[in-house]
Amino acid sequence: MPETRDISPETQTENPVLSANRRTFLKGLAGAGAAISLTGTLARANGEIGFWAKDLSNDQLIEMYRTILRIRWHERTQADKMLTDPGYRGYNHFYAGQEAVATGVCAALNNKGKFEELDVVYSTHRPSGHAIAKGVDLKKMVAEMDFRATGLNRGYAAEMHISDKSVGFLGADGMIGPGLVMAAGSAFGFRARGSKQVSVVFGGDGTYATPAFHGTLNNAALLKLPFIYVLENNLYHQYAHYSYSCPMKDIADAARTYRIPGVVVDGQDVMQVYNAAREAVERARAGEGPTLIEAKTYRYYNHWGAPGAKAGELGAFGYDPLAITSFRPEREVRAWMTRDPVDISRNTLIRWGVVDQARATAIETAVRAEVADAFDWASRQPLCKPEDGLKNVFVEGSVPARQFG
Amino acid sequence: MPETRDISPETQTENPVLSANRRTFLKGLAGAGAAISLTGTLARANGEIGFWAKDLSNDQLIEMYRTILRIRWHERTQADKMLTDPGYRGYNHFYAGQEAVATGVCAALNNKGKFEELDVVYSTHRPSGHAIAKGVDLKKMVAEMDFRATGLNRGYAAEMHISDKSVGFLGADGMIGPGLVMAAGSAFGFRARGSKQVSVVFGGDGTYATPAFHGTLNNAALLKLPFIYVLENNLYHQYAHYSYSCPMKDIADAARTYRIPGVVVDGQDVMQVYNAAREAVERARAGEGPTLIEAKTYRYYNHWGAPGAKAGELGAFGYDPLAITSFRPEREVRAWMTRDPVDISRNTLIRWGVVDQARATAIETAVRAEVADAFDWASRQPLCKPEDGLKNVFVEGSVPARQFG
Amino acid sequence: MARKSWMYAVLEAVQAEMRKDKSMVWLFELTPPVASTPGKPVINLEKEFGRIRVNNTGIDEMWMAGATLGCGLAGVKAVTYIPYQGNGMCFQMIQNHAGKLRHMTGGDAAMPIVFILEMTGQTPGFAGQHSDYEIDTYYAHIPGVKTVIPSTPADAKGMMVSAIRDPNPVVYLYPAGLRDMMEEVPDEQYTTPLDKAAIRTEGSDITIVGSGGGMPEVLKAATQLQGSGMKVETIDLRCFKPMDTETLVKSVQKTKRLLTVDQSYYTLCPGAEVIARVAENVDGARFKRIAFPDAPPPASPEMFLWMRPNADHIVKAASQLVG
Amino acid sequence: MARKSWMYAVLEAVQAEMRKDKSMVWLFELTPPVASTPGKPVINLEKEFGRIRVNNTGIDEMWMAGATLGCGLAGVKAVTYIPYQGNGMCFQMIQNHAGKLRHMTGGDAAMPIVFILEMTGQTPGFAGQHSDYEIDTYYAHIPGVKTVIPSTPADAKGMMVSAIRDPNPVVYLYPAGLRDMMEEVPDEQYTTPLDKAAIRTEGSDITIVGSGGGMPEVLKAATQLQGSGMKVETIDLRCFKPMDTETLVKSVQKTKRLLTVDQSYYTLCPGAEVIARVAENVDGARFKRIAFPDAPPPASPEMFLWMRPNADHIVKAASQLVG
Ligand SMILES: Cc1ncc(C[n+]2csc(CCOP(=O)(O)OP(=O)(O)O)c2C)c(N)n1
Ligand SMILES: Cc1ncc(C[n+]2csc(CCOP(=O)(O)OP(=O)(O)O)c2C)c(N)n1
Ligand SMILES: [Mg+2]
Ligand SMILES: [Mg+2]
Repeated sequence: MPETRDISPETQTENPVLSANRRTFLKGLAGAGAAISLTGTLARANGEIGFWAKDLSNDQLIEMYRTILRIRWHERTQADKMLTDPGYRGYNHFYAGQEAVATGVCAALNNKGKFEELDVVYSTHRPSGHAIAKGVDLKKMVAEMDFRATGLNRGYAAEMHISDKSVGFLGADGMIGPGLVMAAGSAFGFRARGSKQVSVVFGGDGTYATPAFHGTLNNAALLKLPFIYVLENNLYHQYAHYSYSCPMKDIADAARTYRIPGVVVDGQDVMQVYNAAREAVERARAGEGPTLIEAKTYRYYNHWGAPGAKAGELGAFGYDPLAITSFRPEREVRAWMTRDPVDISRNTLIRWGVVDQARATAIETAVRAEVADAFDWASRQPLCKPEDGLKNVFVEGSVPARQFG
Repeated sequence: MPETRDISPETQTENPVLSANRRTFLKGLAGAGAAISLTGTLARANGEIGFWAKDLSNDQLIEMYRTILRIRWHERTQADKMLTDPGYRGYNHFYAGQEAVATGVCAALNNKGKFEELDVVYSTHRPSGHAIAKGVDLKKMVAEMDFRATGLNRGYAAEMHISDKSVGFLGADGMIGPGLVMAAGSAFGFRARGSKQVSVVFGGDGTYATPAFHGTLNNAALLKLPFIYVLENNLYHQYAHYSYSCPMKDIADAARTYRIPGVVVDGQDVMQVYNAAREAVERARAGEGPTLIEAKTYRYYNHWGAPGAKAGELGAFGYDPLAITSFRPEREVRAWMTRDPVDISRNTLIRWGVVDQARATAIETAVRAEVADAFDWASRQPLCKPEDGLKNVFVEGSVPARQFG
Repeated sequence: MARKSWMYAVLEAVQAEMRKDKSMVWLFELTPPVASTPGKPVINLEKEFGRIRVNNTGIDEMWMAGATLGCGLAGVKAVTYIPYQGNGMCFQMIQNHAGKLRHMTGGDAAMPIVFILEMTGQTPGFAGQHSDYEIDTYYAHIPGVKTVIPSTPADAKGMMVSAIRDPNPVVYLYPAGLRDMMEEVPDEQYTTPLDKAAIRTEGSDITIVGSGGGMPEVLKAATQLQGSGMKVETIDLRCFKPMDTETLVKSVQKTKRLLTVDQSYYTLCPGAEVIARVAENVDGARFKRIAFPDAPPPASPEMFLWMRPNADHIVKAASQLVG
Repeated sequence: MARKSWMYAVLEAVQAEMRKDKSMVWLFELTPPVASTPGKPVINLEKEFGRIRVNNTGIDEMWMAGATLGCGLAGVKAVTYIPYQGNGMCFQMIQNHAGKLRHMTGGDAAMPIVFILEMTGQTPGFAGQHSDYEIDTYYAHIPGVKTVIPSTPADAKGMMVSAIRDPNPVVYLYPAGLRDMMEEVPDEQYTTPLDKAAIRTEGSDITIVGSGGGMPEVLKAATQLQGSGMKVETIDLRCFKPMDTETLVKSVQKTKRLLTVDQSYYTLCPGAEVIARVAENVDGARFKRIAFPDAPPPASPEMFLWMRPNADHIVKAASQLVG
């Protein structure tokens, strides 16, 4: 069950909610969204964002809610497993708190069909949310994160490196920086092929300082590539606040150098993220070039694993043995938890009349069961055969063993 | 003798020139300078530049003129040698046309004294102008470029890699990008030592696109390093116009991201370059952080060596076998030659009453003789001993020969 | 069939593949993909295929390598030509990403891409980064990338065709000193394997193994040695990864003498690997290694040319080893 | 004297040098220079020396290496600790600049700097760039940089002192798998040479050469083999560049059997260089090499642990070689 929270930002809007006057209401909400956004302005580099979410079908809206829940419950289930099951070897860089970003962005993409038509997503060391939003098979992902031979990547990848070509999830490779370049490179390939595909990369505030940041945006801008850089600014890279490595409040400002839109968006509200992503996708498909989207967001857990977390509870607070000298203030974590992406999307759907409380709860219950099933299935999957480590170096054959002399 | 040129930009100003009213005149000229500058604005990121050149002594002004001439005649003498002496093995990436940039910048630096007090300069693959302006021994530099055992770097460096610690010329290493980082790194060291030294790097328009551009400016800005990045925008990197790799007209605009001054300066006028550099040096020494100076300039020769040049004549036109598919238009070269840094500095000195025509010509004659002497001396220096190639890998000893098996 | 330069042979291979595959791309920086050879049409890929597919990039070799890799991952064939000045700048992208992604995805990632890395090492008078010939070792140590180094125009073409058609990432080392080499090269497309060394001369007294930019001097030395009666087996390694151990071992089983020649620095030069592979498999053989000393290349031609392995060095070392 | 961890021993060395040299700097990224050990005061360089000298950088390892180099060139001693994730990102700066600048300046440039490069290779479950152990070869091939790899806390301290005092750039490889190793380490500063291998056990039947993260398994195997009567000479290479050929050759002249053990990929692993050096100098010896296969490290512990060389592998290979 989701936590009860004191303040829902949605209570700030006073409009009565009726599905009949949804369109009018939505305009009001868009304004409200802007008012509560962290920066005071949205899409400053690109004028107003069109309120695309208004055109989504009920099914699509519900699917976005379901995706957010899937990410959240995958995390909570895994965290509990890590905290309570000493035999469990999986781990995660938890994404809880940021679910609306991956969900809103991927909802604007083409995630089904032939590989040559799919939009592609590159991810990070914190990939499970992106992967679920892009549509990877949950069971197989859970198995991969548990090192199983039938996992998404047959046990070769584990958490930080999962990928799934079949849905255009080109993967995580856990390094900070190079993925940006590769993703823009895919966009270069799309342009050469004359395809309408779009390439999206997720990256944290940590990516700003990397040398790749500049090369990626500069080349994407010069060549007008169908490329979207979603920078999830969750304020910290590992244990360093982003002000340690960035002189700007809004990293999106850097887009000015490249003469491309730099959009700041409230990363806790899936509708706003969707709107910004949709705008960027349209631009990209129209051959108008790349967009840098900075989503202001926050993670509820520590950088890696579950230190500071308690089984059955959301979030981690206090001591993290990996932090050594710097900790996030507990009150900062709790403040961000008051604007929870699960609550925001649920409340939005209820106020829009897309679902009622009972339906929303039923959806969540079903998702929890789905997640539980996935963990159960994964735990029964076979482990890898040692000698398979020699395969898949090249497309053909195996490399020789060398450890025996 | 310098070429006669049709249009001197100096003729555009109508002020009568008297050394008595120098101060007033200079203000007028500063305005004129801005009017004829390529961008229409100077130091836009940093307000008005103080007109520091007004405070220089006559000796200092004459020394700057001499430096410009030394660079110019070093080049012309070497170009003639390359074109006429088949036994000469030296080469150069000629700097002719850009002399005012190196001269104006280095005139604002501390170039003499103990190594721990010198301002340092990092250079590029086009280093001889920077080296001369920083004060390296001309004879030894010429010998180095002719691979002599008594050269500046004992024959190990040759043109693209010359350096001279004794004047704080930390050198050229011919790669595009990394030198920026090293130079900012030296500034980091100065700050740690609590020294008032400043670290300067020269870089072409080509450096903009390198990944190092971002890391250098970002770190220098965050740490408020005593660092100056002089970007010589001569419009081309090798045979590519800078618009191929940069979406901005003024590269200095990129400074905005880092919240540091980005100054555009007329690189043909040594006084304006000096003013901008002086301002940046004061900022750096005061602990106020780095400056990006973009000097608009042009080179008279092709990228490398003397193709297209004729002995006894300044500049290279037409075919360059290295260009293969793209050439600079001859009219562009000729247009830039009408705003020659030698002429501009000479005319300024005459109009300011610092020297008269005769004295200016005498100075030039003396510099030509000095340069001729340097080439003569160098040509009589011993060649390197082959086995010395095994020395200087580490501070101690030699490495073993391995080519004999 | 016509006499063609190294670069002409390579661009001919690329041109034909780009005509077949309409989305294949070429990224370059300083060196436009243009080549001519007497009696044949000028090849200009940029002109023929346009700037969308043949792109002149800024000075950012990480982009060149990363964009090539990104194309490959998205199913677009890509080749990049990285000039020697940038052949270290792109290293991490190839080593840490191209080399690992297939394995890390459990076999999902296909990367039909070629990184042409120009090498220098042939230019007395340049020094430092502008005369070095060291990257063969760095790239050969990477596991998931095929690393090859043709030494003739004919191999250059055949191996380029193979490299483009190979679904694995290929590092194709191009020793720029071979730029002016000309030989008869067939006009049609053909493939040359990416895992086979070439025996250039057969003999039973000694095995001399070289590669890339070092081969002309190795062959010159072999001719001299043969002239004085020594039966020299000369092997052009051609492929660093995977390395053709079998050809090497068989040869030394016969000759019992192995001399390796590299222009790369001594410590961990490719010859070290050749010797180690043979030493593990052939008992009682004798070994000698010639390489550039463990020192950066100095500018002075007097120093540089003395340090760079040449035919004289090889002749003397071979005579000692056999004598 | 007290029992100290690897990292405590290293930071103790650094702390003492930073107290002496008031301008010396330390650049780090993720890993704050903090260490504790039972019964000794906590070391926290950032707190003690302040952020001007001890700087926490953004995720830009090219900056970390370049800034360190720039400090050195300007006469400021500098040490950077680059986490394993970034140990390829800084490669070009070290290879092409730190490694060449002394020679290229004709001996003018002094670079009193240390690049601590963390290596992984010890972490089953991570895969790809997060479990590899390949960089020893890349860095050991560079000419103008001393490359060392201590394998015990005591060596870690002595070699760190030597590295900081050395006017040459030093690449100091730190196999993170040794993090928890503890041993008695003197409190005062002392130096350990940067060019000498260490003979860990003496014997006449076989020479086993390992280094860094591989040493614990090598020593374990040696103990087992000695238990079954084999006289094992175990050498901890410690220094890749320059490499202590003399110790290696002398040992194998005696044992006539050489087994090398590496956690680096087989092709061009340090052991290849060891074998090549010995094979050039010792006739009639027998050679064997153990290494990680030429494959990136997979995530699954079942695959990874099977591939990584361990004591069992070493015992079997040694028995075959001697038997
Ligand atoms: C090149 C490189 N350097 C260092 C690391 C180690 N590292 C892993 S995650 C991380 C922090 C990333 O922060 P951010 O980009 O903000 O993403 P977040 O963890 O906040 O999602 C770092 C430094 C790495 N993976 N790659
Ligand atoms: C990393 C790297 N890539 C490529 C080169 C080859 N190169 C030498 S000079 C040059 C052009 C530099 O242009 P710019 O910075 O504008 O300086 P300019 O030649 O105009 O003075 C290039 C690409 C290099 N030296 N380093
Ligand atoms: Mg972050
Ligand atoms: Mg230029």
